[in-house]
Amino acid sequence: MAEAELDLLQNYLTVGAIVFMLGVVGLIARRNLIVMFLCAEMMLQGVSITLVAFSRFHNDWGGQMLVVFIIAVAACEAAIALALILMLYARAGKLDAAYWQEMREENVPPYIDREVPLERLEERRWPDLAPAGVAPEINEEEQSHRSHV
Amino acid sequence: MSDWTTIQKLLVAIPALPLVATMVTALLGPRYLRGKSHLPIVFGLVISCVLSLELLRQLNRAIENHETGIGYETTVDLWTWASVPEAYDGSGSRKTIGDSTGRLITDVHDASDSSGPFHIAVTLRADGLTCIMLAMVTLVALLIAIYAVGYMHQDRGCWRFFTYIGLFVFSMTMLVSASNFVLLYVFWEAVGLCSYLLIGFWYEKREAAAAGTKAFLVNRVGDFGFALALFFIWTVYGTLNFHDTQNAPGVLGQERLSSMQQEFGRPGESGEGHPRGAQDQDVRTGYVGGGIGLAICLLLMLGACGKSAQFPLHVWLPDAMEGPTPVSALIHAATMVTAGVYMVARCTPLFAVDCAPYLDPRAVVATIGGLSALIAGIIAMTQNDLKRVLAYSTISQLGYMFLALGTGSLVGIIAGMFHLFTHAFFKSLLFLGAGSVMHAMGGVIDMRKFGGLRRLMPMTFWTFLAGALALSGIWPLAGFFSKDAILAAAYDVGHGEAAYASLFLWLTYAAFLTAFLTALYTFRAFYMTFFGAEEIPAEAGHHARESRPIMTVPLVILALGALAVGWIFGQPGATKSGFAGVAASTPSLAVMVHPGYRALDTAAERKSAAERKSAAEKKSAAEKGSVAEKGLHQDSHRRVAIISLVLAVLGIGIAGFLYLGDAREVRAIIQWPVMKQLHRISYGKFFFDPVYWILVVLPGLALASICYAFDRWLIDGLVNTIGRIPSGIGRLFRNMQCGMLQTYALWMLLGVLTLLGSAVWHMW
Amino acid sequence: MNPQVDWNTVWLLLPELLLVLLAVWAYVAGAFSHYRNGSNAILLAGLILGGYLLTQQNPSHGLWDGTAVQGNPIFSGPLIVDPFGHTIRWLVLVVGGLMLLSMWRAGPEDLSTEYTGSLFLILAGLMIVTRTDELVLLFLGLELVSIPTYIMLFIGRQRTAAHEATTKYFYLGILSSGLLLYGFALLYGATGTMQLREMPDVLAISGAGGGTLIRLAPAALVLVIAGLGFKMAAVPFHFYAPDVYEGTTAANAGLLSVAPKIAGLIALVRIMLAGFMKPDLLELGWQMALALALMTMTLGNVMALLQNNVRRMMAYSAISHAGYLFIGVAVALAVASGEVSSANVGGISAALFYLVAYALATLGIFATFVYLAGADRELDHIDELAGLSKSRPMIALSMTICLLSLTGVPPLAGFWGKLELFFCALCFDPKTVDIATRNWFGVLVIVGAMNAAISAGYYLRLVGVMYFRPAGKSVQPTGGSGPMIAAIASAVLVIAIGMMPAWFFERTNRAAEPWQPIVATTISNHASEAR
Amino acid sequence: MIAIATIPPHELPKWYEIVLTSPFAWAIGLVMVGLWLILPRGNARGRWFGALCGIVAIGLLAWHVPRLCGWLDESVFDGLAITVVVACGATISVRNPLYSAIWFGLALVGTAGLFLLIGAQFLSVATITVYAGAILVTVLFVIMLAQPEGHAYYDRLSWEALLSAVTGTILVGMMTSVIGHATSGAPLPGERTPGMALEIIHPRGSDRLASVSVAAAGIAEEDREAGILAEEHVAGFGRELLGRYLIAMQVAGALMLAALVGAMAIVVHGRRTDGRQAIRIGNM
Repeated sequence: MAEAELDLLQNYLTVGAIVFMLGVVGLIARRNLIVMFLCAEMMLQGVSITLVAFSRFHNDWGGQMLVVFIIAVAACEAAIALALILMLYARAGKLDAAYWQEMREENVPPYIDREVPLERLEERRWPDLAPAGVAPEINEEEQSHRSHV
Repeated sequence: MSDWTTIQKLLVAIPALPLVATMVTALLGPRYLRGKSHLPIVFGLVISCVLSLELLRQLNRAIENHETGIGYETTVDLWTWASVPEAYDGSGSRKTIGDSTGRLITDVHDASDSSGPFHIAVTLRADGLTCIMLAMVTLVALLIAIYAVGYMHQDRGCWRFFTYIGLFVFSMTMLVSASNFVLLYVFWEAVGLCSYLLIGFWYEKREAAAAGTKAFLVNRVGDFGFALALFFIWTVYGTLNFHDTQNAPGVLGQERLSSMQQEFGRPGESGEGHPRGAQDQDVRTGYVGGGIGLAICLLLMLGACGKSAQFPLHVWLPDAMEGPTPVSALIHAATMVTAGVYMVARCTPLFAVDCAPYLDPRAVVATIGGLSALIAGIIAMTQNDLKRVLAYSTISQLGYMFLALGTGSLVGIIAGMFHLFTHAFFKSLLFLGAGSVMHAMGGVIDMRKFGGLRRLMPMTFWTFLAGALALSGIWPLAGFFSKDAILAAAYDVGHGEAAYASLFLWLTYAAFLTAFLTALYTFRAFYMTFFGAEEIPAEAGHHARESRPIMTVPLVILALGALAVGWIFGQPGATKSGFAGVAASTPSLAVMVHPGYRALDTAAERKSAAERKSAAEKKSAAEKGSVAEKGLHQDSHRRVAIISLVLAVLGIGIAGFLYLGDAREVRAIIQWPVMKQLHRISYGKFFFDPVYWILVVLPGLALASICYAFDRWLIDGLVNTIGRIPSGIGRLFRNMQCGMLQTYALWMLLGVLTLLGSAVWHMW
Repeated sequence: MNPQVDWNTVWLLLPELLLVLLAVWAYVAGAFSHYRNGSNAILLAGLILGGYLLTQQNPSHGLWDGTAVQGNPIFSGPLIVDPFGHTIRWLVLVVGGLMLLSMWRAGPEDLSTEYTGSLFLILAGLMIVTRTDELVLLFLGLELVSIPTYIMLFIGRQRTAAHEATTKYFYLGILSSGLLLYGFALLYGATGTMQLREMPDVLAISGAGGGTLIRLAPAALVLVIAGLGFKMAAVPFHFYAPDVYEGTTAANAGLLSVAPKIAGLIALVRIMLAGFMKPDLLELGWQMALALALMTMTLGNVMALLQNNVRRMMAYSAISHAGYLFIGVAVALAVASGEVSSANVGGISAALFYLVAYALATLGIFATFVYLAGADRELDHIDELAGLSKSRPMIALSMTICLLSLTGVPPLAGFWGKLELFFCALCFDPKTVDIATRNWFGVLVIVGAMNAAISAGYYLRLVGVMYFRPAGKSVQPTGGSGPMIAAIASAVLVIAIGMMPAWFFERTNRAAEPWQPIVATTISNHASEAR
Repeated sequence: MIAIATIPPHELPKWYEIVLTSPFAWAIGLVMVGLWLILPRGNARGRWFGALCGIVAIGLLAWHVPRLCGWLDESVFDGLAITVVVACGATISVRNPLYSAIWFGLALVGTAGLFLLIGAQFLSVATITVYAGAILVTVLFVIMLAQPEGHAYYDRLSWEALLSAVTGTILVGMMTSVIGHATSGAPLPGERTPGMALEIIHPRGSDRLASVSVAAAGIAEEDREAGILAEEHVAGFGRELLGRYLIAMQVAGALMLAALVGAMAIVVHGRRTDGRQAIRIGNM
């Protein structure tokens, strides 16, 4: 029985660590502010899995309690983050984390994307989302738009 | 705080009030008080003055209750200023300070809890010297502040002036009540700072700014000596407290010390006053003599010379007259310049050491004093600036005081302090009178430009006359008693059998000569100002009239003081609570009448003791009583008194002969070959300034330019190279700070990885 | 030892409750009225009331029922009541008062109550952090410090730089709280409890041959240091600080340089000396703290030399001072890890004293910046300070005092702080700590002293600009009297501490006392285990 | 029960032996390559290969970790775990934020399942409700508000894909090996050999003196039934939440208030302009 408990623990901890790691990698690598926020939540998921596993192993409520409060805090952060993201988008017109690099040491050159990939033909079929039921206009120009930084 | 005695409360309140007043003025002055900036200061000083008189009364009572011991003092510990705690002495044991009631303060602030190798407490002490100085300082400051209300009323920087004055009074009261050398040094510097600020008060005037700088620089020389002396004292005695220095551990012998502690507790341990030195302990064995002792004394004396404007560091004081006249009266005549005298008197036990193979420190003190007195007296003869005459006169009188301290006998020291006390009255009176004249003359202070003012300014005239007579030493005014006591003390030593008897004999003659000169130059100034044809400079304009009552009332009060203080306090038969009694109750002085105490010159002391119905063998209390009861005027000194009185009258007469009328006699006299040279020297102020210029300033400049070149080309290069290293490192790391959010996250994560790797490595 | 929450626990939280209520009041009242002076005055009065409540809870007087004995913490529910927390709560109140003064007119007019309300939630969070004895509550307290900070950063000023600052702080903040949480989770796994007070016992046993889960503890240690190091702005978790300080307002920068640092230090001390109370873990801990201290001090100072923006310079200054705080932590851990016969609590005490000195001086400087900035402008370049000594001598003087204190010029507060830190890092008991350890701490002190010299380079540069540079564009201080009072009050406090450091040393020493018995018991347990 | 004392401390093999013979090391390497390849890098070359690498790596890891007891447990857990990991990987690798959010939703569902499996019923419901139901929906809403056209160049680019993949992989490698060592019960080479079962004070025991075994928490099944695995799980949860964690609840309330007011303040403040035109949000 005890072996089983320990094995269960190891399995869960491994899953938790992987999820946490994927969140970290996403936070570092992805540049979309929304996706970055999701990745941060993913880190918290990893922690939650770990905590719940420990809680089971120690037969202690503490871990589960911390998970409850992690969910609460995540909700708070989400509220702040989403309001923030909306306002940042209103200001910058894009959700690129790399846009926000005005504050840096003097004499350090800004980071500029060396190559912005062209939209490839087979990848063109993005769904256009209608926020409030208005039929989307298909803008051919925008579909093959090449962005600049 | 509630368990403080009345004396302790008073002692804290006296400096606190000027401090509070200063803060109020500084904060509210520029915006709200403006022309009324004097109110807080004057108000604070009134209370402070009343309190310090009350303190004197309380002290008297306390002295009477402590008949048995030698001396009386009370300390009050405010807080520990600096203490290197013992907690980290390596043993790991830590003393838990404080108890469950949360009364941390009393434990921590216990000055006797020398919980570390270096422990400095902010502690005040009250004893005879301190109380006399406090009373004098607050009283004179109060009168001068009132005077300044009238004097400064038109000045835009009124609030600044009163702020500085308040700060000065605070610093000065703290200086005289400080209980250890560090505090003394701090406030020593603080009064110097106030002096600097006030000399340069009218900083738009080039001379004023220059004079301020000069005062500061010359004082630095003295302070340097003082600081060195402190280091020496720390090294030798292991303490910087006055009371500890008097029975320093390791000097007295450990058994004596511990037995003393058992009997009396450590000094300063309780707030109570306690008798000291009741055992017949050879007090002198507690002090270190020889070369070190001499060095300490000389360095202290250097500090005193700077602050008290003694030869050869006296050059700053005459220039300091560029400041407002109340400042000259308060700081540069009555109080701050006497700090040096006070300090030397306070350190009497240190000066009394036997430096056998070397010079005797007291002879040095006396010589400097006598020389200063004479030289300043000669210079004062020819000055035309009324305030400068008074400034040189101040130097001269301070010289008297040092001469008195240099005699080393109790009588002499008390005489010096008494002269300090009376001098404060009549010299500030004279300065204020000069200020009044200056005020009326529209800022002109050159005596050649005005004259015959006695009808125009009757009030000033009469009060100035009182001051001048007192300064000249005419019986029964204040100056007579104190100066006479000094002359008598010097005379005694000179006619004794001391090693330096002949030196003192000469110094006595010089002092007599100075007494004559004093009368001469004082009345020269007096006649030139108030007699002769009425002459008013153009600058005066419609100002030329008697000053307002707010200025003359302090003059009158001071004049009454100048008339009476000598008579009241210096008379034979004055009570034991008189000046001599109070001063002699100071522990550091009281040890001198202790049977075990061996004076500089046993023979002279014995002789004077014989004249006091002598008793080296008699009980100390009785002896002290004899000093106190008889006052400073011993019967046998009538001879000295008569000589000095005659000299003074002679001086006044000669001055009248020379300077009443058109002064053609003077011009005739100056033509005499000897007098011509003398006049040249005197008029050139003994050429101190040019000599200093050549000897000190020019080499300094040359050295500075050499150093500059060296520094510019060699050191700078080196330093710059080293100095560039940090910013060079900074540039290396600069690129990490590229502004990209995700770069930062990556760096953070790399940091975590590094730490994690080291942790895993550590655990493997 | 009842872990349940009872009335006593609630009473103990009365000051926190008061602060939260004030914040709620500000939020609600702000919806109806934007009268800034009135609400600020009420909040200030609330702070004073909080101070009164604190005096009622003085641990040395016995708490409400007189059960508390000085030095021995008492527990109530998830709370710990000890002189340490109590001292920090006083610091929080003082800091809160100064911040409220310097934020008197900060933030937009119509959001002023949201702004100050958030400040009060931060203060409440800080107080909770000082008192908590449990990882859950500790995490929530830290979040209560962070989340209102995000809000204040955003609404501090309407400009792109402020948005950028908020973005960076927010995203890096949630990354760091993720790391911290993972550390908490692993610590929970290693000890099986959330209560800090129970951890030393568990660790002592498993260290002597218990469960292998103890092997998670080093990883937990690293992650906790990373998460809290972010709050304290320690290298290499400091990257946000310069950009965020530069982008946001001076008032917010002042907040950022003090509040998270207090929270981080307190949480670090609490967790380290409970959750990792095992000799080998503590050894790892002090080595890391020492490495962080070395890097943080040096990097902060050398980078500050290059700056021209005042807030950016102060950010690097804040980083370097975090390094000094880590000296104290390292000493405390090193002492606890050794086979000590008598606990030397000097490290904690010194760090605490340094924190006080640092917080006051830094707040004074930022209050000056607030005063010199204005409603619609920030003080950016150093040269804008030129001629300040002429135009505003009082402010120039108070700022100079604060700068000199940060440099460590005697006899100001910062000097005593550095002295105490260096002293406690040098004076290990040679009998208990081996020579290599002492050598490392010797290196640490040398580097610290060199850094103090380097820091003089940029602090005195500010002083020089204020005093010796003729005024260019005249600065028009429009910050109002609140920041001015805060600046001068800070300078006065700095001087006061410098004048009578002994009193404050005693306070901080007593605050550090709770660790004495804990260290002793742990070691004795360990020793008996070995036997 | 694992008898630890019987396992002798073994020699530490050479590092290349570990690397070459350990499926764990291969898994980590594959994770690295796979992550690098599937992160958006501006072109789609090798994405499928990356996904393949990832799947193989997951398989290897699953093989590396110990089996659970029953095949039912095993298969349910494996299914949920692989769902979670794959969904998370997809979240960070797909280029459209909308798809990211949806994949994340799947990950949340998987997590909820994992919670359910290990005796955290309430949490699993809460995760679905709060995370998937509230937070994720809000995220989707914001995506639609802010980026309705669904694609942007910065979604097609990663910042330093290789570096972040390497960093993350090293992190997970360290963590999993630490976890493995902590839960395998084998003593570390440098560690003193622990003794046999000890009577230790377990903080959670009813009288704080429960007898626990060494390597595994030998909490008896009946104790566990009284704890988090009790029938009345939610009741126990609530008792704990409103008993011991009451203060934390209050603090969380304050936090929620701050977030609520803060979000409104941010929107109110952000809508103002300071000379620059606010883009787009006005006409939404």
